[in-house]
Amino acid sequence: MAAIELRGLTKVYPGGVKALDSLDLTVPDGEFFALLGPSGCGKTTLLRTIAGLETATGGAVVIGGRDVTGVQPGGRDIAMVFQDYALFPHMDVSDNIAYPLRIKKVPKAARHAKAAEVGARLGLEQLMDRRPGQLSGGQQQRVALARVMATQAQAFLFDEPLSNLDARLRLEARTFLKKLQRELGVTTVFVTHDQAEALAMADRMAVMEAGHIRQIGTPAEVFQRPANTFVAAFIGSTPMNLLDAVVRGDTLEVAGCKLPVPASAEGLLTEGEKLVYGVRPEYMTYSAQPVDGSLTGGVVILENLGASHLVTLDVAGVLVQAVVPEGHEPALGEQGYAVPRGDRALVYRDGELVTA
Amino acid sequence: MVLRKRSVVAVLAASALGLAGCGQSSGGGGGDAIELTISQNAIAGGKNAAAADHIANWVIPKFEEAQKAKGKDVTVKFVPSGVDDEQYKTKLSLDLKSGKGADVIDIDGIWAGEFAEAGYIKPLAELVGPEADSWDGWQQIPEAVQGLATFEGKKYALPVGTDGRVLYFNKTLFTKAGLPADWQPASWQEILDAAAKLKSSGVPVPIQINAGTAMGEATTMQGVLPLLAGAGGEVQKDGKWTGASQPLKDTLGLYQKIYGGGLGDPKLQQEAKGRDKSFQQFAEGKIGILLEGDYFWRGVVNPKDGVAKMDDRDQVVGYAKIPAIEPGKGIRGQDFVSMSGGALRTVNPNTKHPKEAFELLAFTLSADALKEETKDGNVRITPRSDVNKEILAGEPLLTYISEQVLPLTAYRPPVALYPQVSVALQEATAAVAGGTPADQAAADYQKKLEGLVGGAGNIAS
Amino acid sequence: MAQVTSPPKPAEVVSPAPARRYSSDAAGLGRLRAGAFVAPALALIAVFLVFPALWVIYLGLTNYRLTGAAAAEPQFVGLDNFVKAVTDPEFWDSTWLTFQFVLGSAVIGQVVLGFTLAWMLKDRRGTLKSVVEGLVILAWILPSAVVSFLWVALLDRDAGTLNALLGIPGFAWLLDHPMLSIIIFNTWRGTAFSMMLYGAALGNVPPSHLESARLAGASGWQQLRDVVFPHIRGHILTNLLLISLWTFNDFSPFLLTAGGPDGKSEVLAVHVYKVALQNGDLGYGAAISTVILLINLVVAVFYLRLLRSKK
Amino acid sequence: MTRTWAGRIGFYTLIAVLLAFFTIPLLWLAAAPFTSDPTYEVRMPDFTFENFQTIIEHPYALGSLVNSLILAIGTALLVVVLSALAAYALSRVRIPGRDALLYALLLLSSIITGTAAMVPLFQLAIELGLIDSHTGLILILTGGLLPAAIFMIKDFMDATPKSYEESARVFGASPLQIVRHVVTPVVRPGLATIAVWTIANVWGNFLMPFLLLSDVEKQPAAVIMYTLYTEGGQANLRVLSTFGLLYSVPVVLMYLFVSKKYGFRFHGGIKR
Repeated sequence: MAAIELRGLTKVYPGGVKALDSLDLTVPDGEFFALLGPSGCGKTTLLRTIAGLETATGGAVVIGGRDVTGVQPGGRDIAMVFQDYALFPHMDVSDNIAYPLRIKKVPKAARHAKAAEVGARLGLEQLMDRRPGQLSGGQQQRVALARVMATQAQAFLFDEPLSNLDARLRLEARTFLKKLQRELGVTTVFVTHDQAEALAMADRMAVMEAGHIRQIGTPAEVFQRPANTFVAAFIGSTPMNLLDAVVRGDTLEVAGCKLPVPASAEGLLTEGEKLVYGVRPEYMTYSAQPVDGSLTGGVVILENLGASHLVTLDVAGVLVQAVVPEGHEPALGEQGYAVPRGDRALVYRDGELVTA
Repeated sequence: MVLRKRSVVAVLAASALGLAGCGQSSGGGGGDAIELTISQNAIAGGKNAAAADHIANWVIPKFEEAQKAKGKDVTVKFVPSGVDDEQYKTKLSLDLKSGKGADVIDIDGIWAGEFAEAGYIKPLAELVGPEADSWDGWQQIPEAVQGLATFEGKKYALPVGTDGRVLYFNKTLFTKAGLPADWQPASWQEILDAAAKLKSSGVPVPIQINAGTAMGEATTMQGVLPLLAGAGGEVQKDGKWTGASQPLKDTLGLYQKIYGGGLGDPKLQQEAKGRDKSFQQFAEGKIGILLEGDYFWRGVVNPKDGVAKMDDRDQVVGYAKIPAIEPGKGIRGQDFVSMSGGALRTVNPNTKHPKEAFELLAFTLSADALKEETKDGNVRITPRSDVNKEILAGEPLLTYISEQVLPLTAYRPPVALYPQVSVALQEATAAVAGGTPADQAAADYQKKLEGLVGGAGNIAS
Repeated sequence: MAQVTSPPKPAEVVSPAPARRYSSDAAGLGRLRAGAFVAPALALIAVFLVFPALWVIYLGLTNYRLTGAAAAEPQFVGLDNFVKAVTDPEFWDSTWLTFQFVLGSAVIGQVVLGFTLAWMLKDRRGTLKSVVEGLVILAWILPSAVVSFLWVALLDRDAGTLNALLGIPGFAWLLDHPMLSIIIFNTWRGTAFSMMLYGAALGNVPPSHLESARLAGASGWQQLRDVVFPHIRGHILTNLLLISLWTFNDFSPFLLTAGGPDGKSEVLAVHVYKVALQNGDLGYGAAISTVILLINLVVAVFYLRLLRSKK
Repeated sequence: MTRTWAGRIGFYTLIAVLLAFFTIPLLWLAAAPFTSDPTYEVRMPDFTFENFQTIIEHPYALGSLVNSLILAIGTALLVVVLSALAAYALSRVRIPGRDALLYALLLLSSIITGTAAMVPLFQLAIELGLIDSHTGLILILTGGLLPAAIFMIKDFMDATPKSYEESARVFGASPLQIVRHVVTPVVRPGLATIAVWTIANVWGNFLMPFLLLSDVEKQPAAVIMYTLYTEGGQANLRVLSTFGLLYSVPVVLMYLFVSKKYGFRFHGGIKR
């Protein structure tokens, strides 16, 4: 019973800056939920307001069915991992993990036993009497997680839990974190600015911009059907092609090419309307031979993505990108034909997805 | 005045809360038991240790005993101290101002004026009653010494002792330079001649007369004032201060001859610890002639416990009276001059038991107490002639001072302004030692003096 | 508005809790508790610092003396003491000497030497570090009454250690170069504080920042300027402020030169000592103390401008 | 290669010069007490212990060291605790005019350490009944030292990441618990610095103990040191050097204790 529910949550800083603008959000019990957005979008403020480290200017925070808006952080039955982990530098790992229990007046022996147990679960047995300063970034992260686990709180809040790790470690930690959350089944909200991280780990996610939530959904939904051009541009390791389009009968004219109206927008467009046509490079079929309904242009850039290549075509002065599988990459300068997948192409009107 | 109001409150608070501490007598109420305190700038194991021991080990038990014999229960506590005179004076002033302080206190004779003006001390007759003036000891104290304790015609204290200044010289160096071992110059020129001979015989510092501000009052007492007296001048006479008069110019002129002519070491005069060094150098046979008080003999080159011991003091160190500039040209037409100071002991006006406190005070200056105090090598010149006669017998220098010098001596004016004038005099000597012409330095002094004493009207032309 | 593409489960029943306001500072202190934390210190400061300090300022407006008639009946004299001070060349000489003293021994001597030591010893451990630190701190914690003897012995004209080492017997450091002597003395005496403060402050500079600067090929000086300095700006400000203030009020040169020769090393603190304690002129001494306070105020504002403006 | 070599030579040369600078003045204190007839010259001592004998037999010398300890430790405790609490609150809670107030107090503290303040402090002590008591002196000394201490400690507090406290707070720690468990240990080097600074200040202070304590049995070593001069104000180097050494030892020991126990360095190492 530890769903997190936010109702009309508003945070205005003393200077008048509106960090959160009347947010509504519900994170069901046991969900791994990501708050994603560029820096300054209010995602960290939102997390800190849930934690109680910031007081809400308006609205309510409800955790596990209890309105905790006016409750001190310590009374909300939550636990938090900070971006810098906030491990106490003067305590060894064991004391750090046991600290929440010390506050709860758990006897020394009992809390150290608990610390040892949690530590062992996270592979920290050998490090229990080290100081945080003697640990690697990954080890520090695991200590911070162990400390949170030791609290047995109703909900966990992670603030950029992976940002202090180097790239290699980050991938490992991602998998580890997801597995751990699954096993513990504790409602967890985490903040990240890295869309790949959010997509990889979250059950559901909210994409934020300037104090507003721009889209809430599962990673698949957010990736496949970005609700607006902001989300469309923000999500995805290769940016979505967002191309100006004009409705011409039952086709769209994009960069001088004629493309069929995507399935999602059929019957919703008006003749001559100016729109934005969006399709992810991953959802393009590339061909070296002329194909109908393709975006056609010369290959100007080739980028190796490992198992695939990102091809950039110059289509009448507009750059269009497509992902080409291994073994099919074209040569620079040759003519290419990229066909958007009709069921994945999207149309945006005034920045918002055109959909039934 | 807020200031005054505060101090009144302070006094009230202190007495109301019974927090007068050890500084004030606190017994009295109801019973017969009386508690007295006596303080001096003396402390066992430190400054003036012998005096402190004397009070603690002799005066207190004997006095308590004597009181008991009279049927009075009196206990006395000694409050030691052992700091710079200036710091002692500061503390004492603050205590007295706040209605605190020991019942019997010691002050330097030169402070009498300013303390009296501030109301810190009171005429003894007023405070204690007629027995203060009828104290039998007065008959034994010479008029001049009594003057130390007198301010505006009233006796504020009992004198504790006095001293005198002479020229010390190193007989070994004198012999080497072909000078007599029983040297007694009759004029300043003879001093300069002797110094010149010492110089040519290779003495590093032929003569040292204190100058400059670093030495503080030592410059005035062991330098300017004896010379000024020798030139026929006094720093203050009949209420008027001496400005850039001829005697002052002559005095500064002598400094110029000594320090400008390479007869003295001007650097020694400027060093913060210069006086200590001059003592050490005299003891090491590097200084030919040194103008100092009897303390130099007793406390510095004393072979027993001096700070710059000279094992052969009695053989090597000679002494001579300070001559006037020329015979008969000194103050009062004297051939020889000196300066003296001395401490005073008095009853704290804040005391609850003025009569008993005076008894204690008088007891410390009884013949017996003084004889006891000056035993075992602690001889000094006491205020009492009867005692001096006895105790100085084996002390050639002190006898010499007591018999030959004290009749010639002069005292500083006991007025509040004196310490500041003294600093101005020190600055004048510093300027001369540093190369300023004597007349210029005298003119500068006059200017400064006008600022201090409130205009040229208070300066004798 | 947010577009919810995947509706969550319906909301649970919520028990309404009164929205109590609470503090949002890091530790959840709140003004009230913060006040309680500050109160004991402020109370002591109010009684034993502010009150007597204001009293001193008031004394500066009187002709109060330790002894004499003015001790019994002090008069309010308005700004007379201040007029006397600013028209007294001795006061200005003393002020000028104090500036030399503060600039030479505190701002240049202690700060530079203290920072250099902290920087040199930053990444070191072991005996060398303990020995150097220990000696520097020894100079700082020894009582000034003892230290003054050490320096008189060091700089003595005839038997001094320094002259013996340099082979220049008779060189009168304290007489011919009194300011230089007390500046070097005070540098020796006070460097430890700056060293410790900077040492602690440097420990606060994230090593990763330094490493990345080093990787970027920054020279030692560039590292200092671009990485270290921004991190310890606050400490530098505090350090400069405190040691300037302390040096302004430092009385220990008196123990070495007694302000001499001829007032050539009579810094303001010594001047006040002479005026207030030796001459007993407490009113005038208090007035000079007030002037020192004003000078310190100007210096503090200058430092604040210098170091805060770049934020 | 050559550059690092040059760097090393430069480093050790500089260290050697600095070591000499800080060591040479101390030689006198090491030699004079063991010399039977010390002067200002640093000489090979004849290793006499007579001077120590004199000091040990001195009626007030050893007692004064105990008094110094009481005053120094008492003041240091009070200054550290009060300044830490105040600095923490001031660092974490925005109070209007906070900085101006701190600067004003700091400036006023300079006036109070000057000679001119002796009369107000003396009369204040009398009025409050604090004369002739160690407690009173400790309170007065603390009042004078607090602003600078708050100032210094506040810097350390400001430099401490808030996430430590927030983290503890989310776990339910109360503000006092946060101060005790987290803040104090993290700024411990700063607190140690303040403690040593306070001790050194009190240890050397002459004027205030002298004025406020009349009873010689209560006076600290700084005052007793001044009594070891002669009637004419001459330094008795035999006892002065020896007492100076004994007078220095406790403060050095206190420094070593504090630095060993609490360290002057941050634990460091957390990459931020």
